[in-house]
Amino acid sequence: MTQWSGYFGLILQGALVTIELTLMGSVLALIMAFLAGMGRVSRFFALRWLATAYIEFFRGTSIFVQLFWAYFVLPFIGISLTPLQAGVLALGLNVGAYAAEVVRGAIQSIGREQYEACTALNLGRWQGMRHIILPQALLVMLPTFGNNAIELLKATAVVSLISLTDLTFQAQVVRAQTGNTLVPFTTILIIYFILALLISWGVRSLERRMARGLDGVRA
Amino acid sequence: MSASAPIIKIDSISKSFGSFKVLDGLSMQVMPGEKLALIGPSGSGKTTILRILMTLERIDGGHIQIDGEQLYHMERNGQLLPADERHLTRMRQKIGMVFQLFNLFPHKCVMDNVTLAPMLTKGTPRAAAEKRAMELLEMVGMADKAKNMPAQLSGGQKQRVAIARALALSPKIMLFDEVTSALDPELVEEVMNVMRKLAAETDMTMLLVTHEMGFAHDFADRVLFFDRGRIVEEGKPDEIFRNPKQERTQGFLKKIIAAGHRV
Amino acid sequence: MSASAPIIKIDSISKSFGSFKVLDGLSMQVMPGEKLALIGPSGSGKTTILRILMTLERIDGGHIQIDGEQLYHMERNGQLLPADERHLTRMRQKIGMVFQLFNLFPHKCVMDNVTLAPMLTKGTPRAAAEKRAMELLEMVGMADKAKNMPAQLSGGQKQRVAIARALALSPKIMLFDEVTSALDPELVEEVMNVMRKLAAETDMTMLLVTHEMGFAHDFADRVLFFDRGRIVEEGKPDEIFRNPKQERTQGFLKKIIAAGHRV
Amino acid sequence: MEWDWNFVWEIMPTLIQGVKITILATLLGSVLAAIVGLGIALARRSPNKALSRTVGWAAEFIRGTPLLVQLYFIFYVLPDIGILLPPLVAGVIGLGLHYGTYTAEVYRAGIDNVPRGQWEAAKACNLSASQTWTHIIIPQAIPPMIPALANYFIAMFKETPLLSAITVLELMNQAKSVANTYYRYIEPITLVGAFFLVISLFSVVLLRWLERRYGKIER
Amino acid sequence: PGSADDSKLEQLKAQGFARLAIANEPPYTAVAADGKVSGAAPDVAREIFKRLGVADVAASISEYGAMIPGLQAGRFDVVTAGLFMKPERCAAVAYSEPVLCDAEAMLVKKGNPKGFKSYEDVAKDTTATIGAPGGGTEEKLALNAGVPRDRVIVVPDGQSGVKMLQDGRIDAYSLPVLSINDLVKKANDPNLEVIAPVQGAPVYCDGAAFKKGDEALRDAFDVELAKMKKSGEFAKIIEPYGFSAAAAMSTSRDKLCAAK
Ligand SMILES: Nc1ncnc2c1ncn2[C@@H]1O[C@H](COP(=O)(O)OP(=O)(O)OP(=O)(O)O)[C@@H](O)[C@H]1O
Ligand SMILES: Nc1ncnc2c1ncn2[C@@H]1O[C@H](COP(=O)(O)OP(=O)(O)OP(=O)(O)O)[C@@H](O)[C@H]1O
Ligand SMILES: [Mg+2]
Ligand SMILES: [Mg+2]
Repeated sequence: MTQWSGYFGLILQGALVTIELTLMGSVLALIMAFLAGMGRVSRFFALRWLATAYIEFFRGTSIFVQLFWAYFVLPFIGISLTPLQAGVLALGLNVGAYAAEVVRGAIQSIGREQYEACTALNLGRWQGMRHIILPQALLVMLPTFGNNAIELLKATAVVSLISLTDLTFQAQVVRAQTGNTLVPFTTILIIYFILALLISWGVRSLERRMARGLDGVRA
Repeated sequence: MSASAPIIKIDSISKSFGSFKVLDGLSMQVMPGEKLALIGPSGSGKTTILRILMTLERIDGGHIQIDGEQLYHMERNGQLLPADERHLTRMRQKIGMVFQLFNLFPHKCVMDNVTLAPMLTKGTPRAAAEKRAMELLEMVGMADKAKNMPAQLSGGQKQRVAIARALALSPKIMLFDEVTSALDPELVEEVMNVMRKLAAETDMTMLLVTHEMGFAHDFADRVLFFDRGRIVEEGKPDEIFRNPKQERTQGFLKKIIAAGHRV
Repeated sequence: MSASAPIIKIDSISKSFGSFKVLDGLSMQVMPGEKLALIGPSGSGKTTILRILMTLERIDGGHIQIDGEQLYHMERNGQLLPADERHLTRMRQKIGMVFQLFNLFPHKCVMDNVTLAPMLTKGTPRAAAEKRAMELLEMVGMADKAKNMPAQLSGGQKQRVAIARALALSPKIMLFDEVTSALDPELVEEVMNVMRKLAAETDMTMLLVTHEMGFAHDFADRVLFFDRGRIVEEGKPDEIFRNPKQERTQGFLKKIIAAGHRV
Repeated sequence: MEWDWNFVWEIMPTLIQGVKITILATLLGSVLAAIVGLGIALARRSPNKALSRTVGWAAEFIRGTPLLVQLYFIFYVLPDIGILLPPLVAGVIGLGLHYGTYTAEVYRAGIDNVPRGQWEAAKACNLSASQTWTHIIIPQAIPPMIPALANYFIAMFKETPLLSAITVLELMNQAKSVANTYYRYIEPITLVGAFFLVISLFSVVLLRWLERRYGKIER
Repeated sequence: PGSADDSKLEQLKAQGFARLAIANEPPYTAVAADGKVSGAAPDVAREIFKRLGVADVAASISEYGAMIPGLQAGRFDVVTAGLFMKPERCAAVAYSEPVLCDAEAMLVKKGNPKGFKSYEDVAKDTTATIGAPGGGTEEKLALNAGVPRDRVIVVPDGQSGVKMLQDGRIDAYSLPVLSINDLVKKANDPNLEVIAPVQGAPVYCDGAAFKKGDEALRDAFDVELAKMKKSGEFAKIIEPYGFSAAAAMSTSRDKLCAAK
């Protein structure tokens, strides 16, 4: 009686929304991570303060609250976002705050001697950052970035709050329409796990490619 | 040589780390082309002097002149102001440094390590930078490893690349901080040979910190013996190593010899 | 001495790391009370031998007898079986080791570093263990630092504590792996002095790996020169250092001397 | 929509009820996560390949899928096989299992970070395996882990709103309930954010202190 | 009603569709396997908007908690989700005249082992627990009948409620009659029994909820709604879903919003 194939179609549509959110959220998170992470090690007090405020605020308040604000409160100050935009904004800013600390940690993990070599070769601050520090720090960040991306994937499950028909939301719909709990939830668990595996596999192969001939960069 | 002006003129500088005073009113001068060895017990401030000259540390007081210009100060309308980043950048062109642990850039091949700074800081075109790099790598005997990554080199080879890298900016003054002490004993010799050659062939001014007394003896025109941030004794290598006048110098050399080092 | 049986008997052992063969059919013997120095180029397998004797690495083939008993094998009904953990624990009582980087337990004070093993492995009561520890710390000149934490000690002091810690188990055989090479040159001497005293005063069997030829000369009854996992030459210190017969030994010593070490 | 202070004071007692449940769930979840993590870390080190592989994959699966969906499973699907858990217990188990897979990584890193020289020195001192663990390795491994562990417990705190899906009346659920009754959302949800932010900022201070106190072992 | 308000309808006509918020709760709303939205509330809305000259409706399923904020933030033009009219809600949104009416029901185990007839019965049995949607009418009714807070379980959705009842986690689950009937049909479980209507509980009606300020649009909606009620088309749409048109026509917004 139950038209499972149709409902699986619904779940797959949800998977597309989840993937879309994860990809776009990751891009935003990456941008924020570099901006705020480098802000944290800036020479300028104002930048450091701004970056710290951003990071502590977004790590401090729950993603639920941030999502709610992005969708329901921003319109009152004249910024009306589509659900997808609001979802990407909240997820990206939230995960970006965590990833910013990764960027800062990686930059600081590059030994003082590399900074000194830059000075001794008379490279400017930005030249040294761009050519020497960041390329090495990137390799240190990558594995944790992979974990952050998986966190983001899992966090997309909360966007059902703002009527985005992601994987979890579609599973809820199917559950309400069919009265079956086990099938939709098992299905989406597997889909989430496959997506997570894809992310960690992708990050790992990226890491291998970047690390080629670079033994000794990472301790 | 005595006719020309000193290329480095250090005038009663002081430097503390926290409450610990490493240098206290130190003065010294170095003539153009001089090869100077700085020796002395651990913690006496030898490294600190080199790092100050390379602007890796700031001084708390005093003045330093390089090649007739203030290092940490700028003259504006007859007044001495603290140097800004632009002034330091200009002054650093005159100085190169080689570190104890090489500090090569691990993500760049040997060639890129050597060409990076000339291309970025002087705008040297790639072709010219690579030509010059090849000459320098030739000189330190590393031309055949130009495409290797640092991780594929032995310590001695890394240090020779580091020397070539510092030379690529053609500084007037080269600073060497214990460039052989992180190497396996068998690899020490190859680096020393490169440096002896360098000392003989160029008229660059060189400051060398080392614990290898034999090497200091061969390399230097003049030896400074440091203790607790002060120059206790200075003179020609033969004088210092054969006939040290100060008790502190004698004690130090005796211990070093007892520990198995040749003078 | 030739009358007694060897305390260490190594019989054609081999050892590989991955596809790289470090030791290939090495055999050697050490008499009770002998002081042996192992020298040779970097990577020749000196450390590996000490680590195998301390059971930090397993061997791939061959046999080792310590004090008349198999180290890596047990005899059961006339058959040789691979040793189990209990057998190894018993055999390790005969052997102590001092490491290049001290490896003190950073969360325990000097006294506890020395008393821990006797109390845990032999059940020595605390009072007795501390009394013995004080004697040992006295001997290495560290009695006044008994309550210090390792982080508060200099390298030379740490190494002297490490020596006391190894002695506290009263092993018959002591292994020393480059115990001075991580120390500042001025601190080397204090550790060497302790070891010279130790060598002179006890009849413990000692194996020493070092790059300090002068020290090896003073310390050892017999010197083994290693290259690529094999003994190239052995003899009394004077023979090896003044009149090496093998070309490889000559070349090695020449390089070491050129690098500034006294022999 | 205007901010209404009277409304804020009216709903405050209800929200504080929720905060109590949230904190209780976090504390119990933390204890469980600490134990589960240790179990996973030890199992993964086990020489028994079957055990270490199975536990490894199970941990990967739990870490790669959203806590929300896992909670649904524990609460709504497990009763079908006769396991009927009260909501709070199910929530604590979900939190503990999920975060246990994270703390396992912390334990692993903490143990791996004890230098090899310490294992070797222990052997040279002829200590047995259990003596080595209790006297040498654990005392050195635990202190540097404390900040990282605390970090996850704070993250767990911010994920407790998910428990509303399984009828636990925690902070977020209370807030939603209040909001649905009065149709005023900005105040309750913003207050939830403020609660989270206050507790997070407080825990950042605590973390810094833990880091200073335990972060490093002097060698 | 000023000209600014009229422009709202013009704007909807121009864009060709109105945005509806609906709930994931049959039979008020339903989503077919192909994703198509139907159900009593959206069907009525679709028809009225067509008559107003707005060609189509775009419905999105929303959490109850997100509907009113979404309306106020301009995310939706109207909520048609079975939100019953109550005085405090009338203050927050602009309701149309009543559309769908329903009494309250309780779902219990077969044979009604605890003998519930009203919310007061639940209050009297000190071991009984009752499930209801958070902030919903049923929760309020149970609390008002004297069931203590810790025995009113906030259940996130209908399916969860049925499951919890089956698993013995709650003794009764309360929702509007038609929602319960739909759940029971899907659950297909002979061990469940519906008690409807709950004694002493009033009949509630929902209306289409508009943003405060959109009263002009609401009034236009009401005009068409009244016409359809009269012509019988209204009954034709909602009765197949089980709703009673007579109930909706026997009361009015003013009555419901004033009720105590
Ligand atoms: N960044 C720093 N912070 C605190 N103290 C420092 C720092 N750098 C150096 N010192 C201290 O300053 C003193 C001089 O150090 P310096 O490195 O110049 O000695 P050195 O003569 O080069 O010794 P060595 O032969 O061991 O290299 C030492 O006591 C050292 O501990
Ligand atoms: N764990 C290991 N894995 C792989 N290779 C190893 C390992 N330990 C040692 N080796 C290799 O075995 C060889 C012998 O090492 P060993 O440490 O015994 O040399 P050594 O004579 O002590 O040298 P050195 O004077 O540098 O200490 C070296 O080539 C080394 O790279
Ligand atoms: Mg130094
Ligand atoms: Mg070795």
